[in-house]
Amino acid sequence: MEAVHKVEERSNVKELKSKKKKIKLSVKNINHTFKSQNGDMTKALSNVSLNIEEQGFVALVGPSGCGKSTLLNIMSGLIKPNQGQVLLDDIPVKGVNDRIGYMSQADTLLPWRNVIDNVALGLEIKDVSKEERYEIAQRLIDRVGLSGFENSYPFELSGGMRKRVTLIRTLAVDPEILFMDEPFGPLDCFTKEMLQEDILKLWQENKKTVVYVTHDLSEAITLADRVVIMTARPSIIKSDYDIPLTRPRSVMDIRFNSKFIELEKMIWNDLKEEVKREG
Amino acid sequence: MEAVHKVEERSNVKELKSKKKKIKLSVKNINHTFKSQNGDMTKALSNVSLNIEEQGFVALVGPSGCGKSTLLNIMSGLIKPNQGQVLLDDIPVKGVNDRIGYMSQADTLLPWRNVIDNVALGLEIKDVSKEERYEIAQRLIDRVGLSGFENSYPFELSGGMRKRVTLIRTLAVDPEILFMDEPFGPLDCFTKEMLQEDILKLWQENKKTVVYVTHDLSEAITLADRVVIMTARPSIIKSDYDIPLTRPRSVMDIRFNSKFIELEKMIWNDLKEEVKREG
Amino acid sequence: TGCGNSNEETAVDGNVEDSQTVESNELQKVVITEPIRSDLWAPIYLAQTLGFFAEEGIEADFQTITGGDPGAPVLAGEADFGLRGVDMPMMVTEAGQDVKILVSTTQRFPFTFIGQGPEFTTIESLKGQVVAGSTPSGSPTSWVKAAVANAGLDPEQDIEVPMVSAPGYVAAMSNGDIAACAGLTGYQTEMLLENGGVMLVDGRNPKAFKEIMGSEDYQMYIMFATDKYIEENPETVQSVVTAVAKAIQWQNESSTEEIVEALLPLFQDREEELLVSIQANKDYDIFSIDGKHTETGYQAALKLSKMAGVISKDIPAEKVYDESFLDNAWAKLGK
Amino acid sequence: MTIKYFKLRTMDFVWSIAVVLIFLVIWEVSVLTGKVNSFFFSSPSLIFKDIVRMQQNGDIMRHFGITVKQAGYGLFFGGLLGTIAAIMLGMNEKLSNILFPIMVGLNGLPKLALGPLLIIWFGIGIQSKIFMSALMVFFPFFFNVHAGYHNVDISLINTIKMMGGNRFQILSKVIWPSCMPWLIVSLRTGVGMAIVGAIIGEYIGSSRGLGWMIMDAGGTYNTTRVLSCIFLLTAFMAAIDYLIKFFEKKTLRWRPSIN
Amino acid sequence: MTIKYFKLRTMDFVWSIAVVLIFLVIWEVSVLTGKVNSFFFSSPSLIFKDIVRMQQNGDIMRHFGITVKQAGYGLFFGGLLGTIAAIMLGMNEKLSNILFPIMVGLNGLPKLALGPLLIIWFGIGIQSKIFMSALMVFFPFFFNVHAGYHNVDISLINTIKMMGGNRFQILSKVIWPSCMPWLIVSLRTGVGMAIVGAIIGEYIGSSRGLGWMIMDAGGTYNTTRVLSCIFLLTAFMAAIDYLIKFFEKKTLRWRPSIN
Ligand SMILES: Nc1ncnc2c1ncn2[C@@H]1O[C@H](COP(=O)(O)OP(=O)(O)OP(=O)(O)O)[C@@H](O)[C@H]1O
Ligand SMILES: Nc1ncnc2c1ncn2[C@@H]1O[C@H](COP(=O)(O)OP(=O)(O)OP(=O)(O)O)[C@@H](O)[C@H]1O
Ligand SMILES: [Mg+2]
Ligand SMILES: [Mg+2]
Repeated sequence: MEAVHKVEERSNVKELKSKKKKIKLSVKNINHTFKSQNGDMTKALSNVSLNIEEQGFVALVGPSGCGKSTLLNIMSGLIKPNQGQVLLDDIPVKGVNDRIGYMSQADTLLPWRNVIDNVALGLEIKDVSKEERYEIAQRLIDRVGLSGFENSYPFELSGGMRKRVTLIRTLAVDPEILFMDEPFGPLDCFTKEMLQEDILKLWQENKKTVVYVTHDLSEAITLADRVVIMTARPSIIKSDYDIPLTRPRSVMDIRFNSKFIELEKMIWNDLKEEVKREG
Repeated sequence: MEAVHKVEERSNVKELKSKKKKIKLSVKNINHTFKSQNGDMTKALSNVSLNIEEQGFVALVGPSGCGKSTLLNIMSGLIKPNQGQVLLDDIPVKGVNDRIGYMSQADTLLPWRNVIDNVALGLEIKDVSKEERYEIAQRLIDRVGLSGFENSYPFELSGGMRKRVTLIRTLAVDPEILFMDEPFGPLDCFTKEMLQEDILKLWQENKKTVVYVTHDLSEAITLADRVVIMTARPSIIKSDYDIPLTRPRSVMDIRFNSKFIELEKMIWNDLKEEVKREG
Repeated sequence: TGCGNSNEETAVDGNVEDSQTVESNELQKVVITEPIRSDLWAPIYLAQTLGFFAEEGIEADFQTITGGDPGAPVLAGEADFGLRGVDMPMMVTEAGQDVKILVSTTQRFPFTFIGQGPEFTTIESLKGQVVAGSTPSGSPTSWVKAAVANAGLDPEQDIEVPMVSAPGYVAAMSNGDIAACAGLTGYQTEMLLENGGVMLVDGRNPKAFKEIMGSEDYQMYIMFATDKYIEENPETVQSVVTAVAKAIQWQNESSTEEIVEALLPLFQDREEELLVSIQANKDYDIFSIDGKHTETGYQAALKLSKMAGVISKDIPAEKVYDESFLDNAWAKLGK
Repeated sequence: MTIKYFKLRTMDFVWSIAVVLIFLVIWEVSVLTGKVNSFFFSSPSLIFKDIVRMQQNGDIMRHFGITVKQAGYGLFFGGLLGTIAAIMLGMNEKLSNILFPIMVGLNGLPKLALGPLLIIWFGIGIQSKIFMSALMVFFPFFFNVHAGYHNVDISLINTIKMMGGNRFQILSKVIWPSCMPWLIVSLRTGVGMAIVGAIIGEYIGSSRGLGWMIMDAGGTYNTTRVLSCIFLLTAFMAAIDYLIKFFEKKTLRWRPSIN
Repeated sequence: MTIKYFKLRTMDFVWSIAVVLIFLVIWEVSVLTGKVNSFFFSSPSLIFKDIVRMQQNGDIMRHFGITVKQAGYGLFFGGLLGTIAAIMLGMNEKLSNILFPIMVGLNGLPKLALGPLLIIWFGIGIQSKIFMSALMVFFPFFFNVHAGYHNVDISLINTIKMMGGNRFQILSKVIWPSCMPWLIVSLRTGVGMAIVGAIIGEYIGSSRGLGWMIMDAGGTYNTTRVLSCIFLLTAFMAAIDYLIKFFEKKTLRWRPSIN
């Protein structure tokens, strides 16, 4: 909590903060420790609190293994934290919730379904008619350049293709809240930028709430309203930056924007400190 | 073949080329088409030829699904190409070869082995004594910040941690030739840069031959001697850039080097063209 | 419904070559269980194949119950009549079930005792050897023990009697696992002899049998029903017994070949074996000529059963036999 | 692909037949040269003649048909109940811990000893054979599907949960397809068990069927007939396996195959 | 962890016992009120008394011991051979396509019908029972491990290959651990099959053992004794399953568990 305050003072531009938005998702004093098969304890999250505003776009950045995925799992209700609470629209979250579309880090395509049936999965669960769900799925498949692979099974796809299928499977159901855990990790810069543009457009048009885990600082700055930095295990939230770049942003061009470069340098230095402290 | 020539003329700095090196690995006119379960044909590689010099560091860059992993699979002997030949030290490759250490894109940790036993796997296969292989494994585990997780099973690790284990498992056996397929995809920038430094040091000290697939252009330029650009499916080699930056390079600082920026811009424009042609 | 269904199944096969099938829808179906299809119950099968059952308005459905317990369905009311050895009704009577033997189809002891030739040609030579019995308390086992005891050996000490399934006798004898075993049918005896066996005691010979069991007669193969069934279906029982009596009469007058011929519909592909077995039955007078038991035969049966340990005390014959239906049948048939 | 698949299968089939033929020739020769006693081992030519005779007099259809029918029902009910039981116990861990050891215990019962009870419960009609067959089939299905259930990738279940899938959807969209390899092996073992069960059921009480015939022939030293029945059974089930293999190939084509 | 594990197991065990007890009470009451005929169904109290008597006169050890011993050998040999056969056929696809249908055919043979042949080959000593037991155990192991083999993640095999692993190393480091879930389910089914096999072997020829006892008791309408044997068997195998579960838990702890 202190971290957040500290950062808000530091935060360069305050104008965006003024349009006070409703808190959509609120994480309160989460502690979580894993007990592994060999009896070791791994404290993943230590007293983490975070408020995510309605229609906010929050990027989570932090060292590998710090607990980002764990935090998303807790927020989505997949894991019950040892301690603490998650509120969605001020109501405590118990178990999973289909208002959240969660694209997890792991490969979770159903191996026995071909691409189009994988993409249509969520719609199928929501009992959308076969015709409609195939239409939606086909449109998304075309959008991410997978036309022609509708009938391929996951094992016949390349790593990046699988990732794209996972992404559009999450988008297909058009969830109110989107959690994405490194959605573009193994994608080439071309595809990545195209998809980033798509996500931005989607978010701007439909005003979703997005929580986004990434390792790529410039990606985080390019996309998000807010970049939250987590420390190494046991993770606390170290800092919380507002990104006051104007919208709409062009993913291709923003990197040459001077504000962007300035922000990146600043956050970078902050992170470097963290790395040094760790090392 | 033309592409390569074309590029060599274009290539800015020629001085490195003068120290003519022996060809370690040579790919000759490879064609490969996958036949999928539903009967569709996917032509992945079209007449691909490539020479990799001894102690060279080659980065492969190309759009997702273009056939980079397929090319590595073919070079390593895992897949027999429909047509064409791979020569290792001028001897045709038949089947797999343990002179190549291949870190594939997929998660191939043995789920029933804990971290240290996974890292020691290659050494175990080479009949290295238990004591020695644990010592080597432990050193590598400490190096990549996984101390304390020696006894954890893969399912208890985060995505980035698994990737690091896969990386050091490949390094542990100290192979003559290293293939790495997106080794640092899901890693945070701190860990990534540390590991990049490590890879560079390893390569410089032990003068290995490295083939490296990445989506990150600046990573490719930072690390490699040569950046090979592949086109979308059916893949041909579009261009082949020499990277004449001096060694040793510092991963952290090189990005501010003007030559680096110049190179990145040039290759970037080349790629942009490719994207436009595709779209 | 279990019976209903199986009746349906056998309606087709029991009577394949029988002209009476036309009337089969008027016939009353009875279920008869058997542990194995043996010629020693020949009259019962003849009653079916020769149409005597049909004449009495009966159609029989034969259910072979090899594993498990062939008596159980009758006791449980799932079947109407059972074909068994005489020891079974005694056994269940002692256990408190009320059943009655209606007809006996054999009058002499049908078993033999055969040693592995050329080594074991006398019972004395079996000392310290392995001798096959069926189940530990089955009648073949007690027969073997009685024969051994009669020769002066102690059946509990001097020989070992493992359980061997009857089809395994020849195999076990020919590879030397057992030194001797009982021959349970004419055909089996023949097979054992053919494979080098030596006759130690021929139980079918009245003199030899009397020496061991004190009786020339022994009504081993019988048909029984429960008291409850007899009480509730006296007409059916009478019809069945009458038909069997007719078959006994027919059998008494017919040659081996005729009997085999008549049995074949229920003994498919067993002609060769039947010829041997039935000829032996004829030669040794094994088939009963009137279906009734004798006092000495019953005493021998009690003795054998007590030896086997399946009963512990004498049971009066009236508790086990009800031959009134048979008497009525003979009266009707004018005998 | 299908045509090529069948061509490949045909070659394998020819080879299978060849292996069997070689075996038969060795057997026949051993009998002819007196190395093997035909009283115990019969001989291929005798068996062949016997099968021809059975075919001509309609015995094959009469006895084989009923046994296969009983086994078919047994396979269906046993498989269905075994699968359902496994999934129900899978979904309720507590229940599973309590009932599982009991199931393991019941699996090892000598089914033949249940004869009398079976007759009391089901009579001596076709039901008792179907029950016996189903009982034998139940266990391989139960144990295999149970193991399959515990082998399901949890992250896939979570995916469906996150999409708002209910229990039934989790079952049908993840657990079921992921248990397929386990179900197919159950099917494979189950076919054999079903036949064995039907035959044991016939031992317990019957008036026709293969079990009846085997017992009848066994009791009268008709080795040829016993082996004819066994031979017919083996051939029948091998044929069934081609169907299972085809089904397996279709169902599991999402799985990269080991070469 | 182990202590807690055993505590948990103990609770489950108590519950399992409770379920059995409830069943026994219902049974006893049904017999006492005459709803069920004790001639066919005996009663729990009779069975209990009978077991006590068998315990006192040493029958349990004499008969139970030999059957368990035979089953133990059968499980060992059948399991070993089944596993080896499955892996050998797994490594040679051609061979597999040829022999597999034959195996499927053999699986469905009525083992009891093999009686005389068994006696010819193995006599009536312990070997024939071990063989019968092994034969019954062979098939679940064979089919399951075979399926497990085909379910192995190929990329893991490739990993070992790339590291220069030979066939044996691929087998021991990838195929074997990855077949573990399949082996455990074979073990579970196999324990039952081993006992059943030993008992069938005893039916064919024996002078003691549980099969002998069941036959003896069945022949003399001693339902109580038959059920005593069945009860002892069930309890024994349920106990064995606790061992298997413990082994499973240890072996498969690398697998995230479904909750
Ligand atoms: N099931 C589990 N059992 C035990 N420990 C676990 C489990 N899942 C995660 N952990 C531990 O929790 C810590 C945080 O993991 P998490 O996956 O949240 O990291 P992350 O921030 O997402 O890392 P990455 O960027 O590498 O994906 C790690 O140390 C990991 O070892
Ligand atoms: N086993 C397979 N069966 C059928 N098609 C396949 C198979 N493996 C790969 N392909 C196809 O080959 C093409 C190239 O795949 P490959 O994995 O080499 O791509 P890549 O360049 O590595 O992509 P990425 O960057 O996304 O990993 C893809 O279109 C893919 O669908
Ligand atoms: Mg993560
Ligand atoms: Mg790839």
